[in-house]
Amino acid sequence: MAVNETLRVLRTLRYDARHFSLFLQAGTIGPQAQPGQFAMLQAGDGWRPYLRRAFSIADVTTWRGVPAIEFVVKVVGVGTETLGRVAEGTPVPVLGPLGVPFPIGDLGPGDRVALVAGGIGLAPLVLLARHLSEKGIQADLFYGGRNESEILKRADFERLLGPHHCRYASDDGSLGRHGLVTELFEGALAGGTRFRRVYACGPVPMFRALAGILEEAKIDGSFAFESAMACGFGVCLGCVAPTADGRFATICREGPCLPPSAIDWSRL
Amino acid sequence: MAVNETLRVLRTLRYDARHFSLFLQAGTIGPQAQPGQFAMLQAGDGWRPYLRRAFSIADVTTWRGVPAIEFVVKVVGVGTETLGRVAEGTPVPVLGPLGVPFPIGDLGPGDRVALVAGGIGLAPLVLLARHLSEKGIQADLFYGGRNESEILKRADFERLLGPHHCRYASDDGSLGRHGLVTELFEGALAGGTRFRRVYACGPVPMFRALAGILEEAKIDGSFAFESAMACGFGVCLGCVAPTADGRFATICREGPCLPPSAIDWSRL
Amino acid sequence: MSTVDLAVQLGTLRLKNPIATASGTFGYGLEFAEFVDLSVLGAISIKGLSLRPCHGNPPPRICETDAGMLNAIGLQNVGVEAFLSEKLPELDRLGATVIANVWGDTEEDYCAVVERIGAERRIAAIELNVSCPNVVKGGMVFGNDPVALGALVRKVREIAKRPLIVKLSPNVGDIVSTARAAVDNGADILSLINTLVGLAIDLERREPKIGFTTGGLSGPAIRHVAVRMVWEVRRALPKVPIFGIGGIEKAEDVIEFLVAGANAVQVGTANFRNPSVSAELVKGVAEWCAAHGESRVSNIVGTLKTRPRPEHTYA
Amino acid sequence: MSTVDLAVQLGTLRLKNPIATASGTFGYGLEFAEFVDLSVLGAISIKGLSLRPCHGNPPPRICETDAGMLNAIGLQNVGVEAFLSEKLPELDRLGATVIANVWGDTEEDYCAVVERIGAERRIAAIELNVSCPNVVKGGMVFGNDPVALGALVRKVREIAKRPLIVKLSPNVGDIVSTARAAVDNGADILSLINTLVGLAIDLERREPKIGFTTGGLSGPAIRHVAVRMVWEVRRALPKVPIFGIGGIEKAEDVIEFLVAGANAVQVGTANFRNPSVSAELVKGVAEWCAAHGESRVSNIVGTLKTRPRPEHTYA
Ligand SMILES: Cc1cc2nc3c(=O)[nH]c(=O)nc-3n(C[C@H](O)[C@H](O)[C@H](O)COP(=O)(O)OP(=O)(O)OC[C@H]3O[C@@H](n4cnc5c(N)ncnc54)[C@H](O)[C@@H]3O)c2cc1C
Ligand SMILES: Cc1cc2nc3c(=O)[nH]c(=O)nc-3n(C[C@H](O)[C@H](O)[C@H](O)COP(=O)(O)OP(=O)(O)OC[C@H]3O[C@@H](n4cnc5c(N)ncnc54)[C@H](O)[C@@H]3O)c2cc1C
Ligand SMILES: Cc1cc2nc3c(=O)[nH]c(=O)nc-3n(C[C@H](O)[C@H](O)[C@H](O)COP(=O)(O)O)c2cc1C
Ligand SMILES: Cc1cc2nc3c(=O)[nH]c(=O)nc-3n(C[C@H](O)[C@H](O)[C@H](O)COP(=O)(O)O)c2cc1C
Ligand code: FES
Ligand code: FES
Repeated sequence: MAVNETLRVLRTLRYDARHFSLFLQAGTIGPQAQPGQFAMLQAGDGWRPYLRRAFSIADVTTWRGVPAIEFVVKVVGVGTETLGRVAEGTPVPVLGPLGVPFPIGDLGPGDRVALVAGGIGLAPLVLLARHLSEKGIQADLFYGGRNESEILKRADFERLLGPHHCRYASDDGSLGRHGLVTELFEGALAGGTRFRRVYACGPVPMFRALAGILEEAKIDGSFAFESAMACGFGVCLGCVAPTADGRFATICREGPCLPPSAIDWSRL
Repeated sequence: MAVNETLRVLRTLRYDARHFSLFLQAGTIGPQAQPGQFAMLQAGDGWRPYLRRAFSIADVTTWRGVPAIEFVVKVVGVGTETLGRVAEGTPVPVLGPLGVPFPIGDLGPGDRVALVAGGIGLAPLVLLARHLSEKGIQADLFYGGRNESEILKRADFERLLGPHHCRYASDDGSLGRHGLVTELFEGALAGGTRFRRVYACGPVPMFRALAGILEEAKIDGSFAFESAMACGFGVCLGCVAPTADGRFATICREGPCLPPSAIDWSRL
Repeated sequence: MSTVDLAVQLGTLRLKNPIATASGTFGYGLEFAEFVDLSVLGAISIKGLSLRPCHGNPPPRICETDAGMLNAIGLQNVGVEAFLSEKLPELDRLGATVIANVWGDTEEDYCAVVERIGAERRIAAIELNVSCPNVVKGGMVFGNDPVALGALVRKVREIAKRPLIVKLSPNVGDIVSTARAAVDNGADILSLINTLVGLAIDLERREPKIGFTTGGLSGPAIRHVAVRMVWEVRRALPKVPIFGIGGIEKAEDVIEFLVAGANAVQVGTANFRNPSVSAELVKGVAEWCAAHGESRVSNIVGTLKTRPRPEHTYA
Repeated sequence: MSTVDLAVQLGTLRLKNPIATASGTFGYGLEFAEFVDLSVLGAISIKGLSLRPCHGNPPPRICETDAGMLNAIGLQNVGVEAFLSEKLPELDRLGATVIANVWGDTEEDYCAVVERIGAERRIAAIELNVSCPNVVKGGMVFGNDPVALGALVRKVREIAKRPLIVKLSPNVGDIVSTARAAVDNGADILSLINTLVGLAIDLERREPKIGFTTGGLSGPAIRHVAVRMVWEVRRALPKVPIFGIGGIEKAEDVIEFLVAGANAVQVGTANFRNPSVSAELVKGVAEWCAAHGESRVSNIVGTLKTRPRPEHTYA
C-alpha cells in the first residue's frame, strides 16, 4: 500500500559531481519496499521543478542506527540538482512504494540469475541483490558505464554477491571490459553460464539489445523501465509504453518491472 | 548610476520571527547609495518569487571589516521569507542604487529636521540619520510600531541622533507613547519644536495623516513611498501613484522620495 | 469549523462541499482511495469515457513546463461499459459522488455514451468534454464553435437523464459565446476551463516534446486565465452554475474561483503532485471560511467587487 | 563564436541578430543604456506610442503570478511627438535599431501616429499594437476580429512609409485567421504574442488585484502557448516573417521559438527581472549555435520536425 508521507534527509553521500546517494528516514515506506519499486520525491519547495520525480528505491538500510531508504541519483536536470543540494534534516515529500517489483517469489536456492545494469540503472539492483542474497539465490552482476566513475556502489554489490560474481564494462575501458555491458553478458552466456532469469535496468538501447539476446537464448527477463512521469500511480496515463498486445501500458503501475516480451519494441 | 551586480550574503541578523537585517557585500552599489534610495533583490533562484523585490538601503556599513549594505526586512510573503532563509555566502542579484533620495543637500548645521517612521518604514531612515549626523544637522526621530518588538534598531538611532532625540509610540503601549506616531509628532509640534523638514516612511494611513499635519503647519516634507514594483527603474510603469498635477508618477524613478504635496491624496 | 456550512448547490446537483476533482487527473477515483477518503470530496469527475475503450496517443504524452505541464494523453480510457461494471460499484461503496466525463468523435458517439449511462443513479452528473485539444476529431472541434457546440448539447440534452455539465475550452476568442451556446441548448452546469493548447520543443532532436505535437497546458500557469473566464461567464450569465477549474493548489485558490463566480471547483494537476491534496483542500476551505467569519461557503460565490473601467485620459 | 552568423532578415528589415526587446518592457530604451549596450541588440520595440501623451490606468497596475505577472498599464506614454524629439535622437546616437510600437483608439488615431512617423529613417519599422487587452477602446477590439483588423491594417499600410509589423493577440480562437487578415491586408511582419487576459483577486478585499480588473498575463507561464501559435502561423503562412514573443528567459527559449518558426524574437518581462538579459541572450544564442555546429542562426528557423497526428485507436 503506497503512502504519501514526508521524510527527513539523513545524509547525502556524493560520489562525484554528477552522482550521489540520498538517505531519507525509512518512514512507513521503507519496510514495505520490494526490489524494483520506486518512489516519487518532491524536490525543493515544489515550484521548480513543478512535478515530483521518480527514483528507484535503491536500498533499505540504516544510517547511524536510524532506519533509512537510500536513493542513488544521477544529476541530469533541475530536479536532481535541487535534490543534490538538500541539507540534512530537510523534510522531503515522498510517495511510495510504487509499481510492480521484480518477480523473485518463484526463485529458491539453487537458482542462478543475472543482474544487468547500465549507468544509473544500478539503482534498483542493489536492493534486489540484497533480497536475492538473503534468499540464498546466486546472482551475477553485469554492470556497464561510460567510465569507472559511473560504476557505483561496487563494494555493496561485491559484498552481497561475492566479488567474483561482479563484472564490469566501460565505454572507455577505465574499468573492466572495454565495451558494452551487453557484450559482457553475451560473453558469459557464450561461456556456458545458464541463468534462470535476467533482471535489468538501464538505457533503452541496452534494453533493446538485451531483449534480443534473451529472446534468442529463450531466457526469462524482467526489466525496470523508465519514462517521464507526472503522477507515478497510474492516473495521469502519461508514462505509457507500447505493448506487444497493441495497447499502451503505464510504466508506473503496470511496471516499472515488466518482461521484455510485454513491450512492442518496434513502436518504443 | 545604477548597477546590476551579484553580491554575497555576509550575515543575517534576526530580530524576531518576522524581522531581520540582511548584510550583503557593498559591491559598487554601497558606496554610491544615498539615503532614501533602494535596491531590487532577487530572492531564491528567481522562480518563486518570479520578480525581484524592492528594499530600502538601510545602512552602508561594515561587517567584520568587509564593506556591507544593510537591509532591514519585515517578512510578509514568499520573497521576504525566502530572503530570510539565505545562507551566508549565497550570491544575491542586486540592482541599485535606485530612485530619488531624500533631499538633504540644502541643509546645514543649525537646521533641525524630524524623521517619522511607521513600522518597517524605519529602514531608509537609518542611513538618513547617519548622513544627517555626519553633516551636523539635528534630527528628532518619531517612530511608531504595533508593539515594542516592531520598533527596531533603536540603539543605532539613539547613537546617531542622541537618546533624547528618539521618541517612540506603540499601538499597545509596550514602548513609549500609547498611540499613533503622528500623535507623538503632533505633540512635539504643539510643544513648540520647529522643523525645517520632515522625512517620513511608513504605511499609507500614516502618510495621509502626516501630509495633513504638514500642510496645516506649512512644513516641508519628503516621504519615501512604497508600491508594488516589477522593474524598479522606470520602465514597466507599474508602480505609479496619482500626482497633484493629474498624472501618474513612477514611485521607483520619480520617487520613492517625494514631497507629500506632489501626491493627489484623494486618488491614492 | 463544524459551524461552516460547506454545501453548494449547482442546479439540481447538491454537493457536500465545493471541492471536486477534475477529469483525467483523478483516474477512476479508485486509484486515490489509498490517499483520500473519497466520501469527503464534493465530487470526482472521472477520466473521459468513450463508448468503446480507447488506447490514446503514442508517447511521449507529458512534459513539465514552468508552473505547469503539457499533456496529450489522447483520452485513453476503459470505455463506458467497463467503467459501469468494474469501477462504479466500488466507487459507490466508497461513498464517492461521481461525475461521468464523456466524449466522442461525433455527435452520435457522444449520444451513445450518454444513452448507455441512462438514468444510472450512482452517477451524479454527466460532464461533456467538448474541449479536449489532444485528439484529431471531436474535442475542440465542438468546443471552439458555438454553433456546433449548441447542436451537440441540444442532442445530448434530449437523451440525458442526469444533470448535464458542459466543459468549455479556453482556446476561444470569447468564452461567453460558447458558454451561452451551451446554456441556451440545455446545459445545466458549465465547467471551465480545460487546458490551453501549447507546444514545447526538444531542441536536441528538433521535435515536439509531446508525441501529438501540441499538448494541453495545465497547472498554476493557467489559473488567472481560468479565473478571468469564470468571471466573464458569471457576469454574462448570472444564474448558470459553474465549476471553476485551472491551476488550483491551495485553499486560497479555491476561494479566488468562488469570489470570481464559481459555485464549486475541480482540482486537476495538483492531484499528481500531491495525491491527498483534494481532501486537504476541503479542510483548508473550511478553515479559511472560519477564519474569515463566513458561515456558509456559498455566500462567497460571485462576491467580487469591480470598479468601472477607466477610459484613457490624455495630457 | 565570431564564426556564427547571427543576422536575420524579416522582409526588408535586416537585424544584426534575432534578439529584440518587447514593447512596454523596455521603456524608451534609454532607461536600459546603463545596463545594456543598445547597439548590440537586434532591435528594441519601444513603449506603445499614441498621438497624444496618455496617462494610463489608475494603480494598482501590476501583480505577480506563478511564473509570470499581470499588468494593466493602460498604455501610458509620452506621445509620438515627444518620443521623436526627445528620445529618438539619443537612441540613434547610441546605435539602437528602433521599432516604434503604436496604438490608437480608432483607425484615425492609428493612422495619425503612423503619418507623424512618416519616412523617419531612424525608425526601422512600425509595430501596430492591435492586441492590448488593457484599454477600453481600440486594443483587442481590433485584435480579436479578423475583419476589423484587416480594415485597420489596410488603411495603415496605405500611409506607412516604413516596414509594417502587426502584433497579434493570443486571446482568439484561431490565431491563423487574424494572422492571415493582417498579412492579406499588407502586414510585412507579424509579432506574436501579446499577453493573455487574466484576473487575480485580493481575497481580503474581494477586489481585483489590478485596478483595471483584468490584466495581461506575461512571462514563462505563457511561453508554450506562444510557441504553439508561432508554429501554427508558420505552418499556415510559410513566407511571413515572424517575431516570436512570450516568456523568453534563456537562450534555449529563443532557439525554441526559432525552431517553431520565428525569424526573430522579442524579450519582454525578463527585462524587469534582469535588465541585462537581452544582451546576455545575444551572447547565449551565439554560444548555443556554436555548440550545436550552426554557423547561421537563420538556418534554425522553422526546423521543427513533426509527426503525423494519430487518430484514436479503439480496442
Ligand atoms: C521508475 C523510475 C525510476 C527511476 N529511478 C532513478 C534512480 O534511481 N536514479 C536516478 O538518478 N534516476 C532515476 N530515474 C530517472 C529520474 O526520474 C530522472 O532522472 C529525473 O526525473 C530527472 O529530473 P530532473 O528534474 O533532474 O531532469 P529534467 O530537467 O526533468 O530533465 C533532464 C533530462 O532528463 C530527461 N528525463 C526527465 N525525466 C526522466 C525520466 N523519468 N526518465 C528518463 N529521463 C528523464 C529529460 O528528457 C531531459 O533530457 C527513474 C525514473 C523512473 C521513471
Ligand atoms: C521602494 C521600496 C522600498 C522598500 N523597502 C523595504 C524595506 O526596507 N524593508 C521591507 O521589509 N520592505 C520594504 N519594502 C516592501 C517590500 O518590497 C515588500 O514587503 C516585498 O516586496 C514583499 O514581498 P513578498 O514576496 O515577501 O510578499 P508578497 O507575497 O509579494 O506579498 C505579501 C503582501 O505584501 C504586499 N506587498 C507586496 N509588495 C509590496 C510592496 N512593494 N509594497 C508594499 N506591500 C507590498 C502584498 O500586497 C501582499 O499583501 C519596500 C518597497 C518599496 C517599493
Ligand atoms: C493528464 C491530464 C488529462 C486530462 N484528461 C481530461 C479528460 O479526459 N477530460 C477532460 O474533460 N479534461 C481532461 N483534462 C483537463 C483537466 O480536467 C482540467 O480541466 C485541466 O487540467 C485544468 O485544470 P488544472 O490546471 O487544475 O489541471 C486533463 C488534464 C490533464 C493534465
Ligand atoms: C508591463 C507590460 C507592458 C506592456 N506594454 C505593451 C505595449 O505598450 N505595447 C505592446 O504591443 N505590448 C506591450 N506588452 C506586451 C509585451 O510586449 C509582450 O508581448 C508580452 O509581455 C509577452 O512577452 P513576455 O512574456 O516576454 O513578457 C507589455 C507587457 C508588459 C508586461
Ligand atoms: S506517471 Fe501517471 S500514469 Fe504513470
Ligand atoms: S517598478 Fe517599473 S516603473 Fe516603477
